Amino acid sequence: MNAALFDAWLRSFARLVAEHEDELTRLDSAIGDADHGANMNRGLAAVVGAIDPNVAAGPLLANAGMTLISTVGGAAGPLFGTFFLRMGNVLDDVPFATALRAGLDGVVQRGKAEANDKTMYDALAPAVEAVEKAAADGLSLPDALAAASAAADEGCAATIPLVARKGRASYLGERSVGHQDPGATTVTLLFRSLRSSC
Amino acid sequence: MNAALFDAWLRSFARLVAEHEDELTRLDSAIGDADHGANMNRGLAAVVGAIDPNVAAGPLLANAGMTLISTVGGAAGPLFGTFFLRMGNVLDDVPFATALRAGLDGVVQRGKAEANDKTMYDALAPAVEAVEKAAADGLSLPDALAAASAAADEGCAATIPLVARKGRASYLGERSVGHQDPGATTVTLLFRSLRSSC
Amino acid sequence: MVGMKKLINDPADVVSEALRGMAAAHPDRLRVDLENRIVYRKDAPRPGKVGLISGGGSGHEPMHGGFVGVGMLDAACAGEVFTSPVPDQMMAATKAVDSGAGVLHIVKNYTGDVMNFEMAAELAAADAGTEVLSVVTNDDVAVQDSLYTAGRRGVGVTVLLEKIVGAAAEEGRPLQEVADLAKRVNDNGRSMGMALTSCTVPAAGKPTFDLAENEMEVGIGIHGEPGRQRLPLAPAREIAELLVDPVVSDLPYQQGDSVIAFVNGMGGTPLIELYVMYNEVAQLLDRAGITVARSLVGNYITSLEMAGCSVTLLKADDELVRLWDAPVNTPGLRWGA
Amino acid sequence: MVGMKKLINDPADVVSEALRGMAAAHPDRLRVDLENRIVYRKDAPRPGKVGLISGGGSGHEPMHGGFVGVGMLDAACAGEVFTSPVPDQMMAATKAVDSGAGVLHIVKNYTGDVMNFEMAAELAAADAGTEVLSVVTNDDVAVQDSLYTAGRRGVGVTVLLEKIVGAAAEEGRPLQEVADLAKRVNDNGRSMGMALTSCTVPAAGKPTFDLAENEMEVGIGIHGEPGRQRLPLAPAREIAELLVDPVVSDLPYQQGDSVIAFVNGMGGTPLIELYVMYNEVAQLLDRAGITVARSLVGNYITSLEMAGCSVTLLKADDELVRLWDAPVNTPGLRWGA
Ligand SMILES: Nc1ncnc2c1ncn2[C@@H]1O[C@H](COP(=O)(O)OP(=O)(O)O)[C@@H](O)[C@H]1O
Ligand SMILES: Nc1ncnc2c1ncn2[C@@H]1O[C@H](COP(=O)(O)OP(=O)(O)O)[C@@H](O)[C@H]1O
Ligand SMILES: [Mg+2]
Ligand SMILES: [Mg+2]
Ligand SMILES: [Mg+2]
Ligand SMILES: [Mg+2]
Repeated sequence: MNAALFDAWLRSFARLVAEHEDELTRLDSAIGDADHGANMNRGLAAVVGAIDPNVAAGPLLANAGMTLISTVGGAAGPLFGTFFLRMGNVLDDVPFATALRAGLDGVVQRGKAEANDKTMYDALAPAVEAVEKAAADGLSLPDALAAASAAADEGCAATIPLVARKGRASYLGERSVGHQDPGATTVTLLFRSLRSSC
Repeated sequence: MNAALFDAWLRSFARLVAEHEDELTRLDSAIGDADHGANMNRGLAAVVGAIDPNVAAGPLLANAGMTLISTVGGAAGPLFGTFFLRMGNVLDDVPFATALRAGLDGVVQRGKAEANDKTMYDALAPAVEAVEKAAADGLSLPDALAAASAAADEGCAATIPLVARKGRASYLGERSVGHQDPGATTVTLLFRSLRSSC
Repeated sequence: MVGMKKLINDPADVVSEALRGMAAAHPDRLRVDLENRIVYRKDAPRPGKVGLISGGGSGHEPMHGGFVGVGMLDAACAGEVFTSPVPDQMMAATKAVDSGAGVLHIVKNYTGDVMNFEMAAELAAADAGTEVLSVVTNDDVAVQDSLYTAGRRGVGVTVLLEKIVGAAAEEGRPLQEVADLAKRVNDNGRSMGMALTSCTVPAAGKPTFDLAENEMEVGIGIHGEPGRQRLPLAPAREIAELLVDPVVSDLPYQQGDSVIAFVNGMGGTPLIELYVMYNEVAQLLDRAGITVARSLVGNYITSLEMAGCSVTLLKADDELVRLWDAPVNTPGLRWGA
Repeated sequence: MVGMKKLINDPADVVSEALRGMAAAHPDRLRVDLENRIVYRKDAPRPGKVGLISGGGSGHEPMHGGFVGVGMLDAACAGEVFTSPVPDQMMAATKAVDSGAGVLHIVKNYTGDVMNFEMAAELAAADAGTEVLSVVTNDDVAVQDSLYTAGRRGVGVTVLLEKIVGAAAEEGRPLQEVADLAKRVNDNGRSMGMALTSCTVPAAGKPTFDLAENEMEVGIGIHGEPGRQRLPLAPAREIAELLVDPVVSDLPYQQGDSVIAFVNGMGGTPLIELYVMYNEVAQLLDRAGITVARSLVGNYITSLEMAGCSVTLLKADDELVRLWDAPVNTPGLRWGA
């Protein structure tokens, strides 16, 4: 997997988020503070603007992570930023699934989310597991990413009935039930764009 | 004309204004600051509460005027207050039409309004003139007051097309056209109640 | 009882309860006569000092009660919402703050305020022999000062005047000098305001006017009255021009002038927007070659919960700036003390 | 560009233009790094003084930028509206205000703020060897502090803390002492808020939540998030009880306690209503035998143009009151200077 693929991923992710900005903000209005769409869009526009075509895949993602950390703010900035940063730090030396896992570990380390806390973790973790399983099963990359994207979608949809226990939505208690987590929704775009970039 | 008649007038005026409070405020919303109904109602409630059944007609009205000055505020307080005060000051010594004229003169002295300035003057002046004319023509009191009330109504309606030149409505310039003056509307209630009290 | 979005109990009790709240919140600096609805500087009357009184309808907070204290007003009379107080209040306040040096009435130019203050001054002079002078503020350029209007409204300059004249009175200057200064401040100040939304008079229970989502009123006063013009909503940059241009060209303020620049919120506009506006105003003044000697940004002369703002300029010389900088200690304006 | 009732230009420019406005309005006291969106006390760093930094999303003005100045903060980092600033900002501010005495980060307890400040502290310590301590405010009793939430939000106490700890830092106290004091203030303060209306995030362009004419949200934070409960609109008297009771019973505050009482407006609520609320709050405290040592009434920690209010109590001993009374000179809070 070469840098061009990840370059395409970042651009495609940025495009998808831009297209879904209003939806992400609408979801964040229901159980948060109505800024998730604008935050991610601002950060990803900066990421795309800072893409260096001459670096390897690892530094490419690590730079994207640093840019997100420096431009997004809020909860999503450090979390998505750490995800790309940790992934990029190891990407050139380990299998793709391992790099994804490193990214996920970074998110957990920063945010301490567990399964069913109704956060981006609930979409990200199943997607990473799906890639790991696909790798273990010897699936092709397109098949692996299709499985990952489906797992992210499923995990995201599964946040709807949950009571939030992390982040801003947790302030709502029971009132958070019935709403889809905005960060998890962004994760579905992350894997949809990854899949379409391969 | 004895004190009982003026006692009845004040009570009837207070009742009519209370009934029309919302309408007066609505009129004042369009070209003023939405307080005329509340102002007049507050003041007239105080007037009724302070009626002394043992005084003559003159002091009765003069007291009412003082009470209005002390409780209404705004433009209407000094103007309606002065009207009753000046009227009361002479009522026991002069014909009724002369007392009304004294009240009107007080209003003009305080407020400097002229005809067609779109103020209470535009209803009050024709009403006073109607009583004067009726007296000169030797009409009965009921007939005189019927004429006065009709003149007030007509004068009030005639404020609608005018551009305001006094009071708060004058700030609106041309935008004051098409609205009936709230203070003139109150004057119609004043003469309607006077008529019904005789 | 409750039928509008306000933190109130009975609409009839808003003014007296707010005064109780002021009394409870500022016992160190204020004394409140709840019966007469007068906010006093705690240590009034000050021997030898000219007494400064203002007042007007409520709903403009912090004006005027919030401007009572050292270096500003000695007393403020509170009327009902948007309704001038009555002469009895001004009379009582006048007597209470007169130390023998006389009293200045600071009156905003509205028919009701002017008439009620006039009656009070007549009565106070006759009654107690108190020497009373008055200044009437009329700085609102949205209104033509002609035979066809009640004259210009007193708006933002009133706040600057109360501060500056308050400092002069605090220095012990005589009544006539204080009154002359007040007139000079008024003559050198101009204002213009606009609204994004109407306000709701508690006793009326509904908005004074209706504005569509894409409309604004330009040339409004501070009583929720509609403005001179209804225009399509515009960016802050254009709104700043709509307010600054008529103000600057009216006095006129000229290249090389030094001003106190005041961007005021109408009550429902948050500070972040007022700073956005101030940014625009400062740029316009800069381009016109007008220097900002001092500035004031915030909600100081308001119209209940109305969203919108006004811009006030006051041509400032060294004396006015010195008096502006003098210590003031009121709930609404405080520095150097 | 314009599609909501705000005094702004492009929603994307609100924060930077408001910062420009602050810079233009307060050149005597503030220095604004527009690129990094940091508001500095003009004379920072002060030799030997612990540097105090706070920051957070914009839309809460005057907090935090308006609390920069003598006796309060040395720097404030402004994020986008309702979005925590990024670590680069806190790092830059930390380095700039460190005189060698170390820096205290005052962080409101929100996941984003905590993570971004944490990253900044890690980087600053590694980078420049600056000693950084942090205090996280979490005074909002509307939220359960349990495994099932992100913990209590930092709200009104943040304002009181920045003032009190600012005074201690001004006295030259060492970092650990300043941090301990900050923790003590946070531990002794509690808040609860409510909304009559939603606010509109400029970039979102529409209200964050919809409330019917006869509804209110109780237990809200300061980011326009819906509250814990939606209730029928109620008179100020009942709203005061809904806010004061859970605050008083939480610490708990007890008969004989002395407090700093803070009635805060959410941005769109005019002062007259806040005084009506303060009147109710003062009566409730009086009935509970709690003495108000000092009070603060106004719009200090806001949520854009949201209408509503919050009540904060801080148990106050002589030291806290003395530090509260110490001179402060910021655009948002000023006395004794
Ligand atoms: N502790 C956490 N761990 C993982 N994800 C989290 C955590 N807290 C919040 N999130 C994610 O962040 C999203 C919100 O992001 P955003 O709206 O940009 O930030 P903020 O909540 O600071 O406004 C949530 O939808 C959730 O998925
Ligand atoms: N100069 C004046 N002379 C006569 N009547 C006036 C004058 N100014 C105002 N008015 C009357 O006062 C009425 C408004 O009264 P009100 O609303 O109670 O006072 P305010 O205008 O102070 O709010 C107007 O409708 C008008 O009839
Ligand atoms: Mg958010
Ligand atoms: Mg009126
Ligand atoms: Mg009025
Ligand atoms: Mg946010």
